[in-house]
Amino acid sequence: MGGLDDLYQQLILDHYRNRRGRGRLEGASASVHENNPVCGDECFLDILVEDGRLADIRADGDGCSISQAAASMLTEAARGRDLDDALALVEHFRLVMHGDAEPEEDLLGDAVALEGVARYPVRVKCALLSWLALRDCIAEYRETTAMGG
Amino acid sequence: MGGLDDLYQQLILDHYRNRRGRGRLEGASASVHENNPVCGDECFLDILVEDGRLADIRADGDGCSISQAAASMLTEAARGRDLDDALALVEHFRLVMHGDAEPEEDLLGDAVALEGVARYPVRVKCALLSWLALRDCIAEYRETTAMGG
Amino acid sequence: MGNPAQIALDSARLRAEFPILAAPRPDGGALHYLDSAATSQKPQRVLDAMDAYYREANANVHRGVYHLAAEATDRFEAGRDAAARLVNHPREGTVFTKNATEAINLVAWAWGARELTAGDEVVVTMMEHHSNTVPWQLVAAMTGAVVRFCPVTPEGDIDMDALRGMIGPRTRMVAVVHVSNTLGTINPVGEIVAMAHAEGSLTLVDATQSVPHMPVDAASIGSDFIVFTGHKMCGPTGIGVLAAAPGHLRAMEPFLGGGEMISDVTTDGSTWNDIPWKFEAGTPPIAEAVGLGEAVRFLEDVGPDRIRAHEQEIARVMLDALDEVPGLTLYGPRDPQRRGASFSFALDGVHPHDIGQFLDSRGVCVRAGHHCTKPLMRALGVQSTARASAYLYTTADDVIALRDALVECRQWFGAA
Amino acid sequence: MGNPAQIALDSARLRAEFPILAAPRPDGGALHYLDSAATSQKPQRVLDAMDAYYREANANVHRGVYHLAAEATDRFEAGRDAAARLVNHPREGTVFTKNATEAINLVAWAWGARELTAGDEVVVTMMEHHSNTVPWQLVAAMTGAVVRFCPVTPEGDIDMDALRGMIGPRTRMVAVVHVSNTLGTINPVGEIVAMAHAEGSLTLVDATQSVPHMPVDAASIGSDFIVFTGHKMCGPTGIGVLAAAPGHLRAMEPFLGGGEMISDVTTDGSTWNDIPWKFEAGTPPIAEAVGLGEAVRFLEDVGPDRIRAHEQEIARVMLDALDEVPGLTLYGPRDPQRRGASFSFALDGVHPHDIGQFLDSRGVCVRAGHHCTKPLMRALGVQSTARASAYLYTTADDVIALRDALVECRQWFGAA
Ligand SMILES: Cc1ncc(COP(=O)(O)O)c(C=O)c1O
Ligand SMILES: Cc1ncc(COP(=O)(O)O)c(C=O)c1O
Repeated sequence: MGGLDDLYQQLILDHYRNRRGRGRLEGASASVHENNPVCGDECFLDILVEDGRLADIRADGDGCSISQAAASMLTEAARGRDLDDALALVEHFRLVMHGDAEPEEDLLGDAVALEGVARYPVRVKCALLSWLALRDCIAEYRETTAMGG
Repeated sequence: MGGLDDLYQQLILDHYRNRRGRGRLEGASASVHENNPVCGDECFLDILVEDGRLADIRADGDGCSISQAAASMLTEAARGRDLDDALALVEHFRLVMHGDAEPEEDLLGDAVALEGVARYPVRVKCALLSWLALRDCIAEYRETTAMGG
Repeated sequence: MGNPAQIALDSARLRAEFPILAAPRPDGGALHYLDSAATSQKPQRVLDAMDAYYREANANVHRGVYHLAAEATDRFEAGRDAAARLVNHPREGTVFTKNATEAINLVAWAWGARELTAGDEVVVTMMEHHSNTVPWQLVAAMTGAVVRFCPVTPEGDIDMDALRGMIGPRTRMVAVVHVSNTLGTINPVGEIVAMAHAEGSLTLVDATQSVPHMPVDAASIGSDFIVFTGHKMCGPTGIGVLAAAPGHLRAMEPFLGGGEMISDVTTDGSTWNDIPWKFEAGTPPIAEAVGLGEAVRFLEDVGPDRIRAHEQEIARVMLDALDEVPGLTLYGPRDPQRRGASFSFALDGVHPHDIGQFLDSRGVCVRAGHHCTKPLMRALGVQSTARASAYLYTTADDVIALRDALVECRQWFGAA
Repeated sequence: MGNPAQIALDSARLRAEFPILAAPRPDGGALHYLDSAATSQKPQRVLDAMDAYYREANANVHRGVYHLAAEATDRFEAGRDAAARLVNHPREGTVFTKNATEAINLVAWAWGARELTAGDEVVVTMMEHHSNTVPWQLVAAMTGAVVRFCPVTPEGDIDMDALRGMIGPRTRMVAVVHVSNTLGTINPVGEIVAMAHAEGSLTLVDATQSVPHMPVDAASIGSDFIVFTGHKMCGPTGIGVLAAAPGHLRAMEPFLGGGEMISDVTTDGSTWNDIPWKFEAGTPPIAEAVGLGEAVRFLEDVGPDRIRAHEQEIARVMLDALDEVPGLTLYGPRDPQRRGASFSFALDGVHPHDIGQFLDSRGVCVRAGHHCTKPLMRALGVQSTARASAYLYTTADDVIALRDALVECRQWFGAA
């Protein structure tokens, strides 16, 4: 079984079966919709920003176990962070997925279990879909507030 | 040396060095200008038709020994023939060049020496340039006279 | 499970000719390669033919007087003869491209971009591969033409009544896939071509998934354009074929410009070479044509009709096997007579990506995704499917391994 | 004749890596292959890399979750990394095409057909290969743009004063060859690019004959587009490269439409994949990219600067040798510093075709014809030339064999 257990750690299957932070957010500060051209998986990401922090974050859309678990873990890891912190978190996760950084459990929380995905290049896109959506969503938020201000 | 002697028979080199039927024809009944896209060689062919016969035929233009010798031999073999005869001659020569017929010396005259060219596909185009120009020239002649009549 | 002895081909013996299938896998098991709709494996003789070309006869074609160049040209053009012969098409109408996609783009750009005008219609179906959709959308955007999509029935067939209603005086092109790479449906292309011609429209048949798998007779289909691709028919990557009516090729302006395709070039303009070379600009895929020629000879030796019979038998085995997997939904026709070798399915509660990943751990290679048919995915109401696809080297063993792995997969992901 | 010992490479040893050069010819003699400007020979390691790909890792790329598909994708994309690295260009700006010709057509169609308007000017030179002339003529015919030809001096250089006078506010594109395949001239492309950019024009550099033979630094040339081709640089047929400024690729609409190059396809329209894949429609030349990658590693191991030094040495030997042939006229620069490895010439009283044929009987392969540069032929006042072209495996022996055969050839045809 080897590689398979390594990829699909129990924690991943658990987040897949019981997704946290799922759904859409009424009155979101910013939203994005992204998709993975390889498989067609979609991610809708909404954030609520209060006092420069992610007061709430929700991810919706269907996808494989890796993309769903990653989205679930993202909402847990990112909620409550200030925006720069959240971007640093995303960047750290991105580096881990590309094998360019060692995962820091303090930062990633359960998402540390996704470490094994780095060895499956095609699946890296699945894991990153929602995380990069957060990056884009924060950029979107900053652009619209900058224009508004 | 083998193949080379076979291709460049003495008769060919002789026609190459002393071209017969070279030049242009004042008051030609029809003319064509064709070229070989492979090497850029050109052939200007003029015919004078009298009483349904090739009263005169001239080929001009530069080219390799094979194309020049073939043009020279063509003018000798075709001059005096009636148009259908001339077309049959061209067709016979075409078949010989493609290895689809045995050369008939009665018909071809000196051009029988070109037989060896059939084994050099790239050179077949050189040998055929002026001969196919005659075919086109006769077609051209018939078209214009049909329209005139 | 069906009796392997009934199968028309000795696939187990044929597998020995494919080094990647004959070699033991790192984990000791066999490779159950069920992704031939994406690309086929290659028999050793095809690799040998290309190798021999490079080692014995490599030179640029068409222009050299030395013997090496003549030999290279002979082997290259023999590849064209073989491709033309396989589909019963004249060689001067047989153009080499880099893949089937380029062949369709050639028609879209060389014909469509110049001939289509605002309001003209190009009709495709909802089950087309993106390669037979996007080129038409691109030229439509440039010309003001409209691309219309014919719906697909719930059974996975082209809705022929709808199609009949769509093809009319404004239709300039009907572009349709012969065998669906996703559903496996075999479409009545002869009938569709006749329907289009009756309205004065041109036709293009995407035979990418039929030519490798069954006898295809271009003359009897009668389409203006037919395309297929080397790498799905035991040949190499880097080569595709456009089989076009020679008259169209003569009348059309060229697509790609450059070396080989010209008769004369001056600063004022250029004139074109004879067909098919008029549509082959630059150094062609020489070794690839040699490889494709050998692939055709291989297919001829095996026999396209026997390949078809074998795949119908595999289809029977496959349909039975998939029926035995709990929670599996098959898309596309259920009748082996009416389908090719691609089987798309969903497994309740398991995402196709996860199916693909799990099956890989059992030595079973299937594809997961939209199979370059996103409009079809939307019509089916799914984002992606898993797809198992067979070929002449597929055995009942492969199908059994697939079935067993699917059953196990559903358990592993603990589907409700 | 120059001293072979001074030559920077041990070409005799390198030849052993090329099976076609190492094998004895049917007549027992050596193969004096002097047609590398048409296509190069291939070292065994390039053939092995492609063979290994097909035997170990063949699958379609980018879309498969199974390990075979991941392995295929890795090897394919490693080919891109290698091609990008060789010319010092970012990988996302490195697009695979089927040959250099398609790469130029990609720019002509995707950019030119959409952006050029009546009266816009595309400037090329009189020494361009047809592949850098005809695509511009084709899009000019569609858009009303004008193609202008910069003259070449009697010495075989671009007339830089004339060029300066031609590039102006109407110029939208300056497309120029880096090293002439016919004359061997090395053109000052950096200077030309700067000149064009100063007038707001884009540039395309045809580096087909430079990349195989010398260090080429795309960053320092600074051209918007650079093209080269696999089969002339020890790689396979069926693959070429467009190295484009990533910003342009992002801004441009796609060329070929189909699988791989999309992000989403709906019946209303489509969106595009990231670069470089946005410009790679359909199954790419996978094995060919693997072969090209290995060819690049081979060239890196030999060293592009050492190849250049070797070819300068061969040029010295060649120029001396050709001087010894009575009645021979050389076209193009005489200074080895300013020329590449192609030598075009005429032999008084003997047609180039006859030269090529005669030389072949002596085991010497040269090209005879217009070398896809008909406008240049007209400018030189000839219909065709004979051309000998060298590469890293060319030895002084090859050059001596050429000289001797030329002398004999002239006698044989009894030139006056
Ligand atoms: C200068 C130059 N440009 C472009 C090309 C075209 O290359 P390809 O035939 O590989 O497209 C060639 C070679 O034929 C060439 O020598
Ligand atoms: C039905 C169909 N059409 C077209 C294509 C495109 O073929 P290629 O990728 O070789 O261009 C494919 C395969 O990907 C296909 O399955």
